[in-house]
Amino acid sequence: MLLQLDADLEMFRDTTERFLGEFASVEEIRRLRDHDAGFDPDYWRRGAELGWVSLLVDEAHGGGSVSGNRLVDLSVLAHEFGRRAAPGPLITTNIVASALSAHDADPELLAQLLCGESVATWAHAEGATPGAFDDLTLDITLDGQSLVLNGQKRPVESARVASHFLVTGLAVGGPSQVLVPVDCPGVSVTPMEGVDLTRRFSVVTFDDVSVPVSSAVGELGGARAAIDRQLEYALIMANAEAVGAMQTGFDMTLEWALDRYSFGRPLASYQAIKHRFADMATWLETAHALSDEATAAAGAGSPDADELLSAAKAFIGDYGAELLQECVQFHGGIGLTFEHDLHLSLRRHTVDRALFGTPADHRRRLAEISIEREAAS
Amino acid sequence: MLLQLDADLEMFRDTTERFLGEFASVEEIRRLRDHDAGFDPDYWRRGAELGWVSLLVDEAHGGGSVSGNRLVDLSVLAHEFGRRAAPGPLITTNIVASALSAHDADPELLAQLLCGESVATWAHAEGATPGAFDDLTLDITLDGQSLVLNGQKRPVESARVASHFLVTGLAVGGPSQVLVPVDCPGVSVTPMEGVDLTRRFSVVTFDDVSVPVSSAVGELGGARAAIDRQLEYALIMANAEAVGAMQTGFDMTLEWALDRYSFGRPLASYQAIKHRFADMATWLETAHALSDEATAAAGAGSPDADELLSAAKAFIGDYGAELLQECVQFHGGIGLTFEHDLHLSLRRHTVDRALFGTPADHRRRLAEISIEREAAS
Amino acid sequence: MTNAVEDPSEFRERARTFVREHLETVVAADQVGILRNQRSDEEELAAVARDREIQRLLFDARLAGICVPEAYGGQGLSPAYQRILNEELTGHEFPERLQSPTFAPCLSVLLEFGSEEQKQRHIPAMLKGEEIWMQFLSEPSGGSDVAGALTTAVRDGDEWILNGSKVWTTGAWWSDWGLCLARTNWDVPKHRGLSVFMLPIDREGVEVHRIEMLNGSKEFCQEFLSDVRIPDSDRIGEVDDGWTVGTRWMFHERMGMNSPLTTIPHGTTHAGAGNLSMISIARDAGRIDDDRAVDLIGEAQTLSLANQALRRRLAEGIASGTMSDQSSAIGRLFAGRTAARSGTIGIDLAGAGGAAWTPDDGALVEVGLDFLMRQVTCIGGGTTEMAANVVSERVLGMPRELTMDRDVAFRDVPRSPSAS
Amino acid sequence: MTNAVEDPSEFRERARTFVREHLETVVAADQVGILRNQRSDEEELAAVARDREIQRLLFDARLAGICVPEAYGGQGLSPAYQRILNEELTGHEFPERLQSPTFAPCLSVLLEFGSEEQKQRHIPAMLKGEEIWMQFLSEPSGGSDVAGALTTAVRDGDEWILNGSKVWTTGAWWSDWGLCLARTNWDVPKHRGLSVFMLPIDREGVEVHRIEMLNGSKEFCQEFLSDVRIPDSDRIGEVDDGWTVGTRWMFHERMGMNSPLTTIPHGTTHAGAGNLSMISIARDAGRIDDDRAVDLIGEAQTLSLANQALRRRLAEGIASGTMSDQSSAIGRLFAGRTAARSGTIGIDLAGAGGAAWTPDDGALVEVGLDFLMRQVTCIGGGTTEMAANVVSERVLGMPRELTMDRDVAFRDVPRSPSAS
Repeated sequence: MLLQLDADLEMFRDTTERFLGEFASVEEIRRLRDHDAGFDPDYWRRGAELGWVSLLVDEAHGGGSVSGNRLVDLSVLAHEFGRRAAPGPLITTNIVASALSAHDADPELLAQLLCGESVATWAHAEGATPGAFDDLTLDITLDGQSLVLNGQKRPVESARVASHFLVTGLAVGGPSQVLVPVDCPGVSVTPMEGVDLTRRFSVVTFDDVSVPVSSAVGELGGARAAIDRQLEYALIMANAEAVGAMQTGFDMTLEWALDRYSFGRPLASYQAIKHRFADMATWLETAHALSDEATAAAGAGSPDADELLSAAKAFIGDYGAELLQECVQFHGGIGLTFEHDLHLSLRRHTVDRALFGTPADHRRRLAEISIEREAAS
Repeated sequence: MLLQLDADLEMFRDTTERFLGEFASVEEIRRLRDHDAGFDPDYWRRGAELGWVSLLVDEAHGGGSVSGNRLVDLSVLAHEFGRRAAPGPLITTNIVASALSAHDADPELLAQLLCGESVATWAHAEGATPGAFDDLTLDITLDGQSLVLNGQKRPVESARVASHFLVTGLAVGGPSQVLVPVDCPGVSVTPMEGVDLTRRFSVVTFDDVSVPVSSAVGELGGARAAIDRQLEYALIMANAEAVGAMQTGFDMTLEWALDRYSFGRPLASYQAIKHRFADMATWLETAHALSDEATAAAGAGSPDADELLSAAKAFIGDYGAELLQECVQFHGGIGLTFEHDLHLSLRRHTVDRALFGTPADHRRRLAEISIEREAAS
Repeated sequence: MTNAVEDPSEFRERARTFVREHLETVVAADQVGILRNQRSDEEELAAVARDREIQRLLFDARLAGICVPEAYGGQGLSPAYQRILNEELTGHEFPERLQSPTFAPCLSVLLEFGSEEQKQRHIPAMLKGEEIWMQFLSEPSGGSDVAGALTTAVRDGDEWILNGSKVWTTGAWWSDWGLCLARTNWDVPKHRGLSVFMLPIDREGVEVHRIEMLNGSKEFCQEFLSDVRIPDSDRIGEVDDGWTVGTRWMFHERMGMNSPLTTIPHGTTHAGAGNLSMISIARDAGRIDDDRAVDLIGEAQTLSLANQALRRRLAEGIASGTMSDQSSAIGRLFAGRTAARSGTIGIDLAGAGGAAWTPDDGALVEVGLDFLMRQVTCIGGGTTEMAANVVSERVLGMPRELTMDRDVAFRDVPRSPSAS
Repeated sequence: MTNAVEDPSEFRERARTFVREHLETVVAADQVGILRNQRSDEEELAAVARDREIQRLLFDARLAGICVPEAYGGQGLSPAYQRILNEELTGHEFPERLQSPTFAPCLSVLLEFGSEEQKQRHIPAMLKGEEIWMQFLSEPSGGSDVAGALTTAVRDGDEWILNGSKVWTTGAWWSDWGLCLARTNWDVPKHRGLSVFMLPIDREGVEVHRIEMLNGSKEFCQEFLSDVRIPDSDRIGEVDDGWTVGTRWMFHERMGMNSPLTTIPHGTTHAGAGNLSMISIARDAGRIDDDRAVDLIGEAQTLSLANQALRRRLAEGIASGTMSDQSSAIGRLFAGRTAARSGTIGIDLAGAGGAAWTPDDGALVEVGLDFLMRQVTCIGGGTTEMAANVVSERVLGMPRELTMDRDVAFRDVPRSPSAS
């Protein structure tokens, strides 16, 4: 997270932190493991009242930025979520809200998202294969005044509690987005198991799902830029969340090492452990730095935003995983038990690492941009 | 190296060790950096008298095994070379000698190789690209009673002092080997620079080089098995050499850490350093273990020999490099100076790592074997 | 009893016949994943019962305790025979739950330090599958410092009264006996105030609590000992001299499945997901044609072969005396490192499948949970940090780490601020 | 002198005009490789002369010492102006050899601890390119323990007599002055018996010996000091209080090219081969279409961007006071780690080209030698091990490492057996 926040943003952060401290305690998260949705509707409604869904929504539609830089706001919010491994469809609902707002679509749904009465989800990824985080194959066929969807999306977050899917696919020769109510005939939702205790994913299959042409969000065939922009939001939030999880794991483990004695000395006095903490500290600071730089670059529309977002995703994914596994190691067996809190951070980081492109996917994207630029120069 | 050698093999090893101690001292190796061939002919002749070229040659041709297991003999010899970063075309001359003996070819040349009067080299690799360590493109065309060679080989060891090249290429639709005198018209040799102080490599180009059909070593078009066998020898020697280099670097650095004081304590008393030595010790023992198991498997004609050789090449290449770089690190700046001995081990290891397939090439080979077997099962 | 030693090929034939007649074949794919929670309690108890049954069949067929003296119900043969049996068992079921810790380290410790009466009482019972043993060694407060045990045994006439807590016992809820390290003297330095006891797990005052791991596994237990009374005849070794036993105990534990007292089908790997499953993960994730996935599969296979080769080298070196016993820590350290790396390779191959999966996703199922459990091999059975200490100090001869508990009465050793 | 501060855009315009008029453009490809021995001595001396010349041009154009007070010949501007200059210099030659160590740490130390007379005597000369300074800091016996200096200064009236040896000075053979740490008292603990001196390198008794690195580079020197006499007026700071100076000296050294006193074209990387050359290596090795090579290129690029982002975060944190000065060690540690990794990526991409190459092999040339030199970034300017100590102890507050030299007279500190 940024080293310094302006006063408004700090207040927003602090409010969120205190709210999550009360309503997303570790006990609550453990309890939610058996909850169908992974979060209580009332919790989400109250979070929405704090502004959790409004940051990417235009003021005209009832949204607004806290600090004037909405992407920085977003990353601060996601960072707090990561620190607490907080429940709720933060990433996906914000993306749908941003799309509706940007395209003046379905104001009624947008209003419901904003106040937390409804949840909607972005049905974008198409599987585990490389590149699947931004390749599209789902078919959208224009049939008179209808659009007919065929294909599969996975993983789709909160699919079982969402009222609508914002589905990406190919129509009239190009990337497109369509808003599909969950109860449309032909939509089937298969719940998945996963590593996070509160974040629920499903496979969503579209089998000749027909919706009116007016369900298109943005231009049919011309949604590449919008989708890229949404992917940017997703990467910003996933990165900030993952860094938050790293921070919590690190803090908890440093405290443990200072307190825990082994052979009559604090764990923290062993040089082999100290040096590994030193490396962890470099990874943690670098993760903060990359996440913040990438957010700033995206906010400024800088040409290197994609590179920085991918570098951040790759770095935070790989080094963050090592950091959290080191935290487990220093805790010993207790760090692998369900009753300990450490795995909540590890789980959240693991999900964020795997979604919206793995570290390897983003190294590839970064390399391809570099190679292309080098060839052009 | 094996934990225990039988008496004959131990005597062979010990003789070689003492000979190298006297004639391949670190001072001598430094001196040879400016030597054209990288070794003195007389040194090589005397080494040949100790049996350095005879191990893969049939008794009928004047060769013979020391212990009864010629591949184990070979790996012990190569290990001693690695420990000393010894000069001389060990790998390549042994491979050519083995080929001549196996195919009853050119007995005169073979006799000269055996006594160290001549040197011959295997012109096999075709560049830096993945897979180039066992892919062939050099063209060999049958033209009446002649074979005409066109293509390039690199890197070719000792090309400038060899009397003959044993060239691999494609003839009559399959892998073939041809013995080519260095002074054949159309052969050109371009010296390369490299990391080793005494091992010299060149690019050898064959431009319409014509030799009699009788120059073929083994069956034209049917040399795949022979080439694979020779590659096995190369991998056994390169692995054993590389492990020898690791051992020397490790021993030197452990001694240094025990002797060197920092802040009033031996370097070896710092736990962060101790733990890295512990890891280095695991890599070193594992390198020995893999090298020896692969050698034994190849000697026994075991079906998993290829897998073990590739696993050894990959492991020793990557972990050995890390081990030797850790040795540099613990020495500090002096470990990077020309006057220190450590870089002799690092250089030798680096060459062996890059030749006959890099770690990545061998991971690929290993994976392909595994995937194929899994698909077949 | 001095019989003529059976010829290896006869032995092999006998083992082969037994295996064919009595044992089911198993497929390698059963052995993937890290501590996965794959069985219900009922299934687990049935599996334990089957293990006991097989062990009894082995015993009756004179194939139990190959390297255990005949006087205690074993076969008194060399490790070479154990290897033959292991080879013949390849691909078959075996009494997995009895190997570790019952045979190694518990039976090994008993053999080395037990009284004649103790050995006669327990070793044949172990070999018949009647007694499954656990290590009551680690403590919640202890971490790597097993000799810092706080569980206390106080003498009361011919009995000892034990109080304290032990943890990380595997399956104590279906086991019979615990080998227990306890403090019998707080007024001497820590290594000089320990004693070792045998403890029936069903004894009054022993409460077994099952620990839930983050992936749902409940394999491990914690025991609470409250005024547990055991006779002095269940003490192993001298009073306050338990660390002499403990040192060897630790050694036998590090030997683990490399001990000649354990039976394990040749080719079985215990270092997490094997390479075959890496290929399956890559295939089911649609990445099998990616050069980088191929590289990762090759790396996993390299590490797997490296582990096996190292294990064999160390076993040979220790057996022949060219390496010290302490060298087993080299294998332990390397196995931990490579298991951790394999966990990462698995999730890297799984891609988005590492975060979520359906039951139909084949090899992708639970790869994410395996990743969360990745460090278990670096922690269980003594951490890799402890192994690194042993390697550097005992194998390489580097100076010992400074400890604050060596020459001071155990009750005066500094402890965690939060522990007081 | 209190002028109205120049407007940033005016400053940028002025800098741009200067750059266009006076400086040659350079291509990024010039900046690959690790300490490569690319120039003859004559060429090196010519480059030094050109550096001095450019520095003089900068001085005359009021573009030298942007953040140095005007009283000492600088511009007295904020770091923001230095950044502007750096941006305008992108792609151009600059007086590389004066930045480190002349401006940072030497000029920084002088600014902080020099007397008014010393500052007036040397800082303008530095800014004009007339004095190139070296650090006489490391010693052959010392390793990471710079405060354990054995080089001794003995007082003789108004002079000091220096004896000893210093090492790892970059280009002392063409430099003018050395900032020298020496022991002035052996009867107190090591940090309390040091003093700092300024030393003209051409002074009688200073012998400069060039060290050959394994790749043929002769950039580094070792100096032998034999009865070198310098006036007491060339002492910086108090007698025996040299570690007060030394601590800040070390800080300025860690800041290195992040110091606001150094000029460095924006985008210049000093962490070994950059990513552009990784792409070239892969291409020239025929591996650019291999998924795994692409992955390595992506990794190198990730680490490069990570290094830059971290550097900026630390600079901001330290400047704003949200982080301690010691945090610079985080950047130093990470830069070392990533440079080492980059060396391995380079040779992995080069394939067989890592072992041998011809001059026609483009980016493959000397990649193998760069790999041999890989650790230089983890060693030079304080090892990564020292940085890890600083991070864990000073930044994270973990307990200090036990040292055997803290409360004992320096002459009684234990030393290497072979050093006696």
